[in-house]
Amino acid sequence: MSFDIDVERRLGDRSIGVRFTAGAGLTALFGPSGAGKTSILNMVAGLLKPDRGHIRIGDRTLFGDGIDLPPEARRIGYVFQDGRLFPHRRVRANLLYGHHLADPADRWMALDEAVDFLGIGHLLDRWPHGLSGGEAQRVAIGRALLRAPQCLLMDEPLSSLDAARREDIMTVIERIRDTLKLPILYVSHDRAEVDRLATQLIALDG
Amino acid sequence: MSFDIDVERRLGDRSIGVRFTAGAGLTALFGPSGAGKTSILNMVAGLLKPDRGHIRIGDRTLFGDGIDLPPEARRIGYVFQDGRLFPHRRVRANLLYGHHLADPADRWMALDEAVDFLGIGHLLDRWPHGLSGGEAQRVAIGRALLRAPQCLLMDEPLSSLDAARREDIMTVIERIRDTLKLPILYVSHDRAEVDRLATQLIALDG
Amino acid sequence: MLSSEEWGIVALSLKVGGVAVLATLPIAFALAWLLARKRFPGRMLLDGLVHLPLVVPPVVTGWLLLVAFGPFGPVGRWLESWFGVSLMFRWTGAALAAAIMALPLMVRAMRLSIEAIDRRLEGAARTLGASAWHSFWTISLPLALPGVLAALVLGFARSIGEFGATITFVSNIPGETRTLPLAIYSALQVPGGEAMVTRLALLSVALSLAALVASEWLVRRGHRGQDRHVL
Amino acid sequence: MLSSEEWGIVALSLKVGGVAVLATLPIAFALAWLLARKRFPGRMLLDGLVHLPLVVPPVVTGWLLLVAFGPFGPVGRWLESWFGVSLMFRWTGAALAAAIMALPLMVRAMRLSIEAIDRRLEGAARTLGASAWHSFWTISLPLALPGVLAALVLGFARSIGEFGATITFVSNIPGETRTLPLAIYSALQVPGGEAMVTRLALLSVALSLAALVASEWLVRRGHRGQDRHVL
Amino acid sequence: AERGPLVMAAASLQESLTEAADVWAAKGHARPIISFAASSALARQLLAGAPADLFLSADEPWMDAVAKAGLLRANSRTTLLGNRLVLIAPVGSTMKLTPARGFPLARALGSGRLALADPDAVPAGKYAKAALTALGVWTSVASKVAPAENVRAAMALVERGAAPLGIVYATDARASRSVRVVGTFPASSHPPIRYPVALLKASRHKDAAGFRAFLLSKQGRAIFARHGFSAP
Ligand SMILES: Nc1ncnc2c1ncn2[C@@H]1O[C@H](COP(=O)(O)OP(=O)(O)OP(=O)(O)O)[C@@H](O)[C@H]1O
Ligand SMILES: Nc1ncnc2c1ncn2[C@@H]1O[C@H](COP(=O)(O)OP(=O)(O)OP(=O)(O)O)[C@@H](O)[C@H]1O
Ligand SMILES: [Mg+2]
Ligand SMILES: [Mg+2]
Repeated sequence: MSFDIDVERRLGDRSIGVRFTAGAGLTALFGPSGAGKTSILNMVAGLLKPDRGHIRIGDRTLFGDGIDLPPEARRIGYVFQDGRLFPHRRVRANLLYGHHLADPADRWMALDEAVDFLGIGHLLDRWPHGLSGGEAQRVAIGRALLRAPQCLLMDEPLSSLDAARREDIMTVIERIRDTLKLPILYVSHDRAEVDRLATQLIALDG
Repeated sequence: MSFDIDVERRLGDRSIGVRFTAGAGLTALFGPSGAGKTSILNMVAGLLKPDRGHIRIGDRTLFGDGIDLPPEARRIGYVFQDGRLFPHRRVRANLLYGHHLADPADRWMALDEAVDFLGIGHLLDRWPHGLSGGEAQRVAIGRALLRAPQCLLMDEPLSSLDAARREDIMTVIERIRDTLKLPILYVSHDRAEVDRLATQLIALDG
Repeated sequence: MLSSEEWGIVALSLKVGGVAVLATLPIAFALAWLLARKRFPGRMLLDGLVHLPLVVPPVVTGWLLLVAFGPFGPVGRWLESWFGVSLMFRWTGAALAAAIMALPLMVRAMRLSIEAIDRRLEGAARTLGASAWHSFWTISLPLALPGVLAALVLGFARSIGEFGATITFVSNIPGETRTLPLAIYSALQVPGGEAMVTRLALLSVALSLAALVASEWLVRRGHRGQDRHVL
Repeated sequence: MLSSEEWGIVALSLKVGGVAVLATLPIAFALAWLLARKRFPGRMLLDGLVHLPLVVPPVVTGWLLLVAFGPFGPVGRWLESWFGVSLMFRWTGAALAAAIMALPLMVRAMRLSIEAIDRRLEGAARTLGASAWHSFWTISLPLALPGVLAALVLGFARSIGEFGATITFVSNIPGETRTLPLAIYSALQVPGGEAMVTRLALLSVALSLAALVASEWLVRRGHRGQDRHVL
Repeated sequence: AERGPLVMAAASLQESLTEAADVWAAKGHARPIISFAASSALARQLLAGAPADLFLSADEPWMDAVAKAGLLRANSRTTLLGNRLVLIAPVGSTMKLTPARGFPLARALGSGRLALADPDAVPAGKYAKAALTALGVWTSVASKVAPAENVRAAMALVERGAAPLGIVYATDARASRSVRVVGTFPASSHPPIRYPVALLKASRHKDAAGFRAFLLSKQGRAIFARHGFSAP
């Protein structure tokens, strides 16, 4: 069992909540716009504090039972719905930000490899400002993977990519899921994407 | 003939260029990430100045032959790839920003109608901050349509919406295309979307 | 609590500070905009000029004002003959001195905010039919509001505290140019005047605290739930 | 071009201004951070305190410094008995006066920039493994750089121009506390001293222009092609 | 109410002149409007054409400068007051020292400083420097001087213990409870301390000459004497 999540949180005048356990592999969060998918990822990442509940991944408790690990201790790689690149660092420095912070023994992907399948080699010396939508998205994926996470959160990571690039990246995600056996929480509106990648599907309603 | 576009522009160390004429209806721009789709929309909208060339829509010249209309005179409704909502105005004020500026005689959609098919009635009094990705995207679509444009530019407008909402909006786009006969320039990576909406397809390569 | 003379001094300080800041605000904003947005020859020079009142000791600024705006000065003579206006010994002169001393602070604060504006939002406004001018009023200016408010607070505080340029330029005339700092100076000249000094100093502190609270309230009112960063 | 006495005055002004600004910078940043980010009881009070040196006339500030740091003052007595240090009549005292006068300007500038930071970027850094501290140094601080640079420029200019508090606190001692504005003041007191005043005033203008140019250069170096707004 | 004449007066006259104005007003005249500032600042304002009626300077050179610019009414300049210089110490000090030729001022100061108004610029400081020079001790204390912005600031340095000794006007020392007069300088040791008064050419106010005459009258002089000023 990789995810054991039971959280609730008020946002404005509505309440976002979900409760599920999922086995190994990729768990897809599915639901209409505004259902609370991003909020749930934020809670798992430690960026939004649940009002109550618990978050466990594998045998680690990230939240609940008096525990509330800070984001940096959760060892999570998060691909945000918006790129959220650091505007004051070049693409290379963005990619390596988390990589340098990780224990070398934990790293499971090298810069070259990420740059290669993401096709961003020509962007390494560019500033984030001026990247196209899909370019920024690919850099954001690379940055999350290179951080040597033990769990991935991906919020519509492929939404603005063309079919060929999408295929390349899905292959890598499959490899991460099957070879490295990292638990992945994945948000997407694309039925085909979800059908291909998901081991398990959690439906949220708005 | 609704679009007659022939532009070229240097960006950093590459050159973006396209040349096409298209008949009435919806013209889809197709191409890999970084091919220059957004840049072309920006040039048509008047936000990026081409180094040379011309832009004509219907019988109006927007650029070229010594003409360079400012964006506000181009009467274009632009749905940006990122939401680009005004953070200091509530959702309602965002939606009505262009509406109030348009000549009442030119308006072809009312606030109620837009709010209705976009399903954003419950968001009208919210600030953009705190909207979910899809919610912001829908507000951005509404804002562009309510501005009473005579031509639409849409940059992946449906990328983070669920299937049901996507269907609703596509129906409206079809209506705009067929009933109002507005020329539309449309960017998308989704094959199904393009197949359904596009009257014509322009391929760009990166 | 306050004597009527003290009330008079407070009222005068408020008038001088208020007029100085409000009259300077548009000029300072225009300068901030120029410096933040435009590249033109002489930009560094303008930037330097704007900073001058900060660097040059206030008495020198006051002296320069006196030389320029005094009855024998070029500007003063011109004002006198064309408009019959003289700033000498008048509260308007005190406001001018305060305005000039506050200018650099106000320009910097607004410039910082203008530079932080996401210019793509202005582009979005243009595609929605807004002229450059309309987009300025509805988008750029509201987004620069934190800087404008900071400029108001800094400028008002500086004006309320202005001493050296004022006494040098328009002297220390009760009811006309004797603002709080000048009254404090007068009290300081009297041996054993510490009690009076303390009293007047506390008064100026109270004034500026009131301005601070008002500005914080404005900020909060303007911000209700919004945030500058969206998607 | 400059007499050796004038060189000495310039060097002293640079030392006093430089030390004042650099020593104040971390304190001012901490205050700006507190005021921008934290909500705590007494926040408005702290905000008011920070603004005080702007509102209270400089001579009063100087007088308060004398009361506190003089040999009879509580802080002065403590410094003397524990460290054998006295600020009286020393350039360090001049730097203290300059620092206090520059503080409000520096805090405001940095606070504006801190408030403009997109905090979600800090969240992103945390998910990438950065501690709050590391994220501060690598994300927040660099993003607040425009404010830090503005604070340096404003603070330095204000320090270079500081007069009232300095002369009241540490008097006007050649080679020790006679900075440019004090030298200008002395010249102004003498009938016919205008030539000397002009000369020295131009010198301070030159100094602050140099600081401006340096800061603009730093900004440009830091900004090469980047922009604060990304997707 | 009718406006009184505009009087530009040296800041050190604040208390005495205010009282004189009150008495004058009590006689049924419009109360004069008095601007107190440093003589230098006031003189510069007059030189720049400021329209005032009466000028009371704390020293002669600034009055001379105004006179040279042709701004004074003929024959209206006269000396209003005199003052004395005193050596002061903090009130708790037990220092005994009489200013006289060659008196051991440097030794008394030890490592401390002597608080003065700026001896190169401010009148009180210039008088002090002249006195110390005449008494033959200036060279021995010149490097120990703490030049302040004005007399009051110099006195504040002594009041707060920053300087063990200072030289100020007798009128200042007399009014402060935190300092003790150690000794008075011989009148012969420095040029006479004189406060000149003059009407300005630009004066239009009918009361200006009258107020000047009142200040110089027996009643006027008595007020100044009460505040410690001496006759010129
Ligand atoms: N600060 C807030 N105040 C009020 N409502 C909020 C706030 N933050 C989020 N919400 C609301 O919470 C709901 C969940 O948002 P969330 O971003 O998690 O949705 P989502 O499922 O990711 O949607 P999408 O697919 O559109 O990205 C939305 O309706 C959003 O408007
Ligand atoms: N200021 C700039 N400097 C250098 N290169 C730039 C600049 N602005 C844009 N580019 C490059 O121009 C190319 C076209 O960008 P554009 O945003 O038009 O792509 P796009 O086709 O919209 O891609 P996507 O589908 O990823 O959004 C990209 O490779 C981008 O990196
Ligand atoms: Mg979302
Ligand atoms: Mg694009």
